Amino acid sequence: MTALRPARSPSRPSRRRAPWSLAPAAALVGFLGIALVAPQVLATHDPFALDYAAALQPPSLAHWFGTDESGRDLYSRVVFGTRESLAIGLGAAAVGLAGAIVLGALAALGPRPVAAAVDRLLEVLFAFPALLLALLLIAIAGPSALTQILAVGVGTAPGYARMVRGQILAAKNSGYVQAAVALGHTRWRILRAHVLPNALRPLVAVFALSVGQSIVWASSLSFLGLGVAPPSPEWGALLDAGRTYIVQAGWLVVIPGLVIVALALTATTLGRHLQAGLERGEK
Amino acid sequence: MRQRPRTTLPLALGLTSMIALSGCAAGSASSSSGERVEGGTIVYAHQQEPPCVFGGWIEQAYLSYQVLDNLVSLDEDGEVVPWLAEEWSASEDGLTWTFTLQEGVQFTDGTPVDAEAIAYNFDYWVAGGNSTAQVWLQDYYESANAVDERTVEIHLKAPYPRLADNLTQGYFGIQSQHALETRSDEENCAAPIGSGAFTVEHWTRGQNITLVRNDEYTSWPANAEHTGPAYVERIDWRFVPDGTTRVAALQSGEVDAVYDVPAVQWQSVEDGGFELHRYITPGRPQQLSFDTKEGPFTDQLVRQAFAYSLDREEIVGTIGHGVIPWEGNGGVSQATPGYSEKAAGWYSYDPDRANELLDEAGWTERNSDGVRLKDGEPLKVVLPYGAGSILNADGAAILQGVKEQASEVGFDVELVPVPQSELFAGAYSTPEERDFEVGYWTSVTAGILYINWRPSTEEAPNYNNGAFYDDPELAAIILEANSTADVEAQNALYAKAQEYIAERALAIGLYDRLSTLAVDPSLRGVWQEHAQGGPTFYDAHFVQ
Amino acid sequence: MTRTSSSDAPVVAGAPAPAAARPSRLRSAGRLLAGRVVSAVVVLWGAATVAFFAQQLLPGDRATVILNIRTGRAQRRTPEELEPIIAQFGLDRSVLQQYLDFLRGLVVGDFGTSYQQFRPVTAILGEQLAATVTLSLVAIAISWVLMVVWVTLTAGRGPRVGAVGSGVDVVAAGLPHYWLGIILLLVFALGLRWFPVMGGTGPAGIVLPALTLAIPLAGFMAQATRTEFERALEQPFVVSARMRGMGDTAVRLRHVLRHAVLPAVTLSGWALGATLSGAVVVESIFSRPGIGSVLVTAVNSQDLPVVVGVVTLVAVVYVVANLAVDIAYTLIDPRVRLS
Amino acid sequence: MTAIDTAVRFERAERRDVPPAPRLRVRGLDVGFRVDGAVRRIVSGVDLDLAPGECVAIVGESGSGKSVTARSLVGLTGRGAVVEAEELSLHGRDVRRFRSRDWRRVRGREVGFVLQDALVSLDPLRPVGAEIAEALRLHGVPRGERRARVLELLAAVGVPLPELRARQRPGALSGGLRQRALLASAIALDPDVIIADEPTTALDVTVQAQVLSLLEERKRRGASIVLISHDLSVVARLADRILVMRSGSVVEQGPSTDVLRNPVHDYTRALIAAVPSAATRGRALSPVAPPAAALGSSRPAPAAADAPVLRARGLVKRFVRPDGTETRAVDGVSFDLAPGETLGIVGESGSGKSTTAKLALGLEEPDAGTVEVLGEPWSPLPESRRRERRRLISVVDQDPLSSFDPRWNVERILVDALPEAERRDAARRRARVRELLELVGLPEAVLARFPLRLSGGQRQRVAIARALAPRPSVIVLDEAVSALDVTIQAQILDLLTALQRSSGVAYLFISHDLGVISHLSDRVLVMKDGVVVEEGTAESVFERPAHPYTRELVASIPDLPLAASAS
Repeated sequence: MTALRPARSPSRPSRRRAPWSLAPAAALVGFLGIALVAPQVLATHDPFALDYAAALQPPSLAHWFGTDESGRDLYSRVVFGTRESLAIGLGAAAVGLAGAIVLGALAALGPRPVAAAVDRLLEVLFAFPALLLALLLIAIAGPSALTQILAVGVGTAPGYARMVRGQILAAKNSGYVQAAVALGHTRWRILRAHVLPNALRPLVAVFALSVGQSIVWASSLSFLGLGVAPPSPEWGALLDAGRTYIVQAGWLVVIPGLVIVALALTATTLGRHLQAGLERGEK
Repeated sequence: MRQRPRTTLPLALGLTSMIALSGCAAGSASSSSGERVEGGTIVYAHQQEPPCVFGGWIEQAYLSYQVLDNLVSLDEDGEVVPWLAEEWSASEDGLTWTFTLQEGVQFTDGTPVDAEAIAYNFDYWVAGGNSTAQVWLQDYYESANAVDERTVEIHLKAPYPRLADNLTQGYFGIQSQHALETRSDEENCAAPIGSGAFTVEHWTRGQNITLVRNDEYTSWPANAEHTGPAYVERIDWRFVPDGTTRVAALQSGEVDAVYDVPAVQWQSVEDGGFELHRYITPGRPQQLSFDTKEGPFTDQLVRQAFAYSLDREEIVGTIGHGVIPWEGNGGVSQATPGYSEKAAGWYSYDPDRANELLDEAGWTERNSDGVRLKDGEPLKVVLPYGAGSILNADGAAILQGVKEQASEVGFDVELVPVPQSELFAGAYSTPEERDFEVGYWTSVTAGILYINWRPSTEEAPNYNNGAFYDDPELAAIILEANSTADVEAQNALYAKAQEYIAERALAIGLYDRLSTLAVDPSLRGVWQEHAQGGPTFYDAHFVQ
Repeated sequence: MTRTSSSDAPVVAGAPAPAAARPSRLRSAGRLLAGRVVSAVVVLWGAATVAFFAQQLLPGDRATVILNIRTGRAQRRTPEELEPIIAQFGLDRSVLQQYLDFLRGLVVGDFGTSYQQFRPVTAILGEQLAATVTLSLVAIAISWVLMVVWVTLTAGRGPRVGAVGSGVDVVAAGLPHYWLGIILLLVFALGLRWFPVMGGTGPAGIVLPALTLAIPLAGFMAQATRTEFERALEQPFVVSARMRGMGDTAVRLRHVLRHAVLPAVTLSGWALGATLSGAVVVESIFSRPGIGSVLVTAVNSQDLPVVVGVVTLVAVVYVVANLAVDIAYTLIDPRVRLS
Repeated sequence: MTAIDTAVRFERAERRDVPPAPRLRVRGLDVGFRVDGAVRRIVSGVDLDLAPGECVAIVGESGSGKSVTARSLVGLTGRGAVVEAEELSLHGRDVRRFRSRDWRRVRGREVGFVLQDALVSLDPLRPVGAEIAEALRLHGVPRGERRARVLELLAAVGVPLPELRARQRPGALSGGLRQRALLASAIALDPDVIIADEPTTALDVTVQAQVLSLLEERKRRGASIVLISHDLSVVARLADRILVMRSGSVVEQGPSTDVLRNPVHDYTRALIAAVPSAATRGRALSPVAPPAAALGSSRPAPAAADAPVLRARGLVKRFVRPDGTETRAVDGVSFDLAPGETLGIVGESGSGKSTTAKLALGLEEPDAGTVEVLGEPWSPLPESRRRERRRLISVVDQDPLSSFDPRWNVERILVDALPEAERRDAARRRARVRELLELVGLPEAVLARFPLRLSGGQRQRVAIARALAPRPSVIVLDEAVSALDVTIQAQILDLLTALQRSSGVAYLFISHDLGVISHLSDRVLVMKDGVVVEEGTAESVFERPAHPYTRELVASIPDLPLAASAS
């Protein structure tokens, strides 16, 4: 639910955060990278192969993350699930930010009536719980990875839109824009050269943040059974499936959950360091 | 400062094991002297909350069964025994049924349970008052009329010898005519007025319904264990969707009985010393009907190949942890009178046979993913299922097994979990949209076959015919069976119908739908009624 | 490097003598209030409208859906079957007509009748609202306590503590509700048996659900608060307070905290609305009644009047919450009263 | 730096009895900060004695370590600080052994501390009364007496209507009242040592004067004062002795008269020479000569007959306060700016001078009145028609950093300012950019750098270079040197003078600093509350001020002993 950020620009990380916090993140990113392009390299088993003899085995050397009710190797499923989970996360973040930029820009730069209208629209969307938007969308389009992307994207857009709006306005009223006006540059040129770049640049970091959040969101939809179709090993779906066995086979819930959290954290950490980097000026 | 271990994973796993332990610990239930305690409140955790107490869902049948009485009841041997009706008979031609009612029974609103009321209820059901009762009756029911205070006549269009058996289902609970006529839909929905052992006290939506004892109860079924009002004062009928939570609540003593124990927890609950009830619902099992109108399954060979490609026994055995029985018969479940072993055993796991059949059917090539091709077309079949509504988690897991095994011989099965909303919106209801229909339908007799296989016609479309198999020959067999008075002969005919279905692989069974109960040892006398397996609390009582 | 104040905008210069300012203050307060009301109405209308038309996009024939919901069986229907339903819900009216009637209903607070329960939507919501709002408020309260304590303890205490502090913030903020909820259930209800497994509405039952909502929220607010907190700690007024002989803790509590919580206040307003999204999940995990479960059921069974009802209700909550926030804000930071 | 008690460590501490005389006695004070492992030395070997009733001033530019020194005296050096001293004693007590509890008892009661700009030095969320009462509460003044004491104190520091003011928040008070309130909170318990860190910076001259006299009064009453400032002229009035600090160590110290009249150390000389004033007109303030390129071939000062490059007539600009009331920020301002001339606009905060600048630049539209540039209409005029003529008039404002796009390096910033033609042609572009750098005396190396990585002086030079880029006839400088250290300010002022001589550009120079104005301007406008109260040549305005307000202003200019200027 932490998908929506308030209208203020993302919080400044204390520049003192030691770089070691990046190490695990980087490691995980590397791992995910491989899982993304060549899951078979990392996987130890066929993620779909049934092995009823080996059902519900706890983590062991043979099955690092244990096995599920049909004896499928959870570790391999997690690895293969990376692609879909990340795809959804990235997709949703992209959709969300794209929408946010359009709305935010309109609200900040559009002609007065348009801006006012968009402002109101944002208010309205903001009053809409994101999950509700998602539920409606899924009810309309039926559950699927694509709907999930759209749902999460649409759900998170308003929050970011407000942020973008704030950023643009800040840039618009900045000293350097005034200086550019004083230099006699045209409105369009100032927009292109100063306002948009400066307003949108922080979004690089925000994007990273929002990927993490989007994955959490998407997985909660899967968890409500509104996600991708089985036997896809998308992480949220894994979690949902494992729920039945939580008492006998807790790892089916705990591990995918940890993976999701770990990913979300990685994204956040990276995002914040990106932010810090940007704020530290050009380097 | 010293480093502390930071790993969370072992911890988490440790927890689960710990829980398993504590689960057992709590299980070691109080050793009771067996002394009966008067009164008390039974806290019962059920799975799904219905929109109304009375209606066509099985949840509603279970619920209304506590509040409404039927004309007749079914005992453990499948015999129809008196309830509101003392005795009944069918005319020679089987077109007229006469029910004689008990003396002086009253609805809880004080109005008498008389022939008028009964007749009114029949009309009410057929008019849509209960969608399930409606489909059972509509094609046979002519009219009902009160002969006198205590005698009601039901007139049929065609003979239906097993009418009484059907009337034992919760869908046929008798309500007060006065209440139905004078009260609002809302009131009748939330608190129907019957003559049952309990009445609805309050419904906290999303949480529970409290039922309170009907102290003037006089109309207990003949197969009840005691007479007079119920022992317990109240039933707190909770709605707890998550199976794990239900069981945990039982183990921690928060509830006295729970419905639908997840198969995987069956053992630990049993070890916990809880009393387990397992009822295989008769009627249609959880089965796969093939789309015989469109797509690859129009070809019988392909249908048979699919059947041969599955080791259903293994899948169900593993996922069902030996609790859920596997079912080969696509027509009716093993608990149903007239069940055909032959039909059930028709297809055993035989991949080679499956491959031969597919080759024979012309699906000779295979693509890179091992999916069979016929003139370039891949052998792709769509299997939509009502996730969380028609199939529970176990069912979904079983379907994944089906997908995987079928893929061995070259089927590409696309599983589509369909949310209730879409189902209600009529998604995947046409031959073009799907290649399978999954689902069950509880019923006391094999008469369910008629509902599922009656041919669709212009004037009378049958949307319950999931295979879109409009075959007069099959219909003829079933119709004959329906109207055959002699049970032996009738069962033989029903069996013939099942084998007809099996031979042509119109539908294949997966597993039998269960109705399971787990009851705390301190609560005795809970039994599952024999028509649908719902919990019955009339005889229930606490013991010291 | 020092910076002169002489380039300040003239607006802030000078002290408005309150006597002179009062009438204008009233006037502007009036303007403010009017504006609030207008925007509130717009938000409500907008939310309800969005919901209404979103439904028009839902697949399937409305009448069929209603009938299927009521019979609990998903199948196609014959015109004869549908005819009464269409009549009952006036589904033969034009969309515009339906929309207008819908608006008319809204004005008089009538959201229509639930397809499923035959009851007025207002009754259904009224019944469930309390549970959810209590949950949300308790959750927000808890998250405030957690957040304030944690930040006050860890903010501005040097790199190491800071790293740990903000690290925890990030982790907490990143925890998905459904997972956290299950883990809490697993540990404290199933495992340690400290809390009932079935939440129910009792005080004991609310702890775990509230925590599930509170912990991520606390982490989220802590991130914002920590930044402000550390910023405030650097402010000269902190030094001058210390120079007066004030202890570190005292400064943190009496001066810094007040500045630091401002963003968190804004967040909580938003959170009250947002916790409902969380409630959907939490209520399903802890089998609690509430708007969340009503919503899911309604969406799942396309019980449209209920869906719209929930949406509008949430919008109301949102509006009210934000009003409350504005008030709280001006209480904490009187400077913003007029802006 | 965060206000955390410093862990006081001693290495070279040796037992030795201290004569009780001075209230504050410092020997060999070294302060360093731990920066990942290593300790970076900020202050080294500072000695200081503070006798009763004495005022010791520590003067230095930013980064000289004067504030750190001051804070070390009350144990608030900051996180990660390492303070070492042979001796550090307050009222004869060795404070090096102080625990934070001991410090708390001392602060406020024995030592009062005044910081700059009370807007941020008093908690903006709390009434000033509460802030003052807090000091009392902390040192055990019973609740009942506090209120009365607070009002007394406010009255004592000359705050009118104390009852009302006590209830207001810093934001609602004028700069002067604020600073007084801050002072009141510092002297609430009548400490006999007052440490004032830049107490008058960012204040208007008149307010500055008031604050200084308040301190003077405390001193008369026997308080000892440590006065920290970057501004010699401020110190001159109050200090008995002066320590001049540079990059962490004391370069010169002695009785103020000696230090000011015959400074020994070059740096001290530079500091003194750098202070602009009427007396320094036409003289280089900085020993560092402006770049040769800037000097160019000195042109004859243009005859006043020339048509004005910039003409304003009856400018009016209204603002609506958030509470709906309307104020006239600029009310009927008119002026002419001749080619090659410098017109100074002086006034205090809120006098409307910055708004006047914006109107002149056409960045704000006047509600009434007109602006002409080179005799042609300029404002009001649609921006589209103004655009192509904007190259005629450019701007340098106070905070160059915010006026640079942070994503752009110096080269891009300058190129962006070039006229279309020059921008297009690569060769000319390169030539012109190099030329500009030379004009403002910057090495080519800076081209690749980003504003954030430049020093304050360099930034201001870049800003000037950008202003020069389109070869304007007028440059509007709005507080262009106010944020700079004195020596840097001196260099920039010299540069401006040189550039004007060589290029004949006219300056509209806006500042609150009368010293700067009187140093640079040919003619001066004095503004108050949006109105021009006095106008005339620098000489006439500063030597024979007519308007009472001007007189007040001139009177409150803190002046150095004239002897200093005769070198």
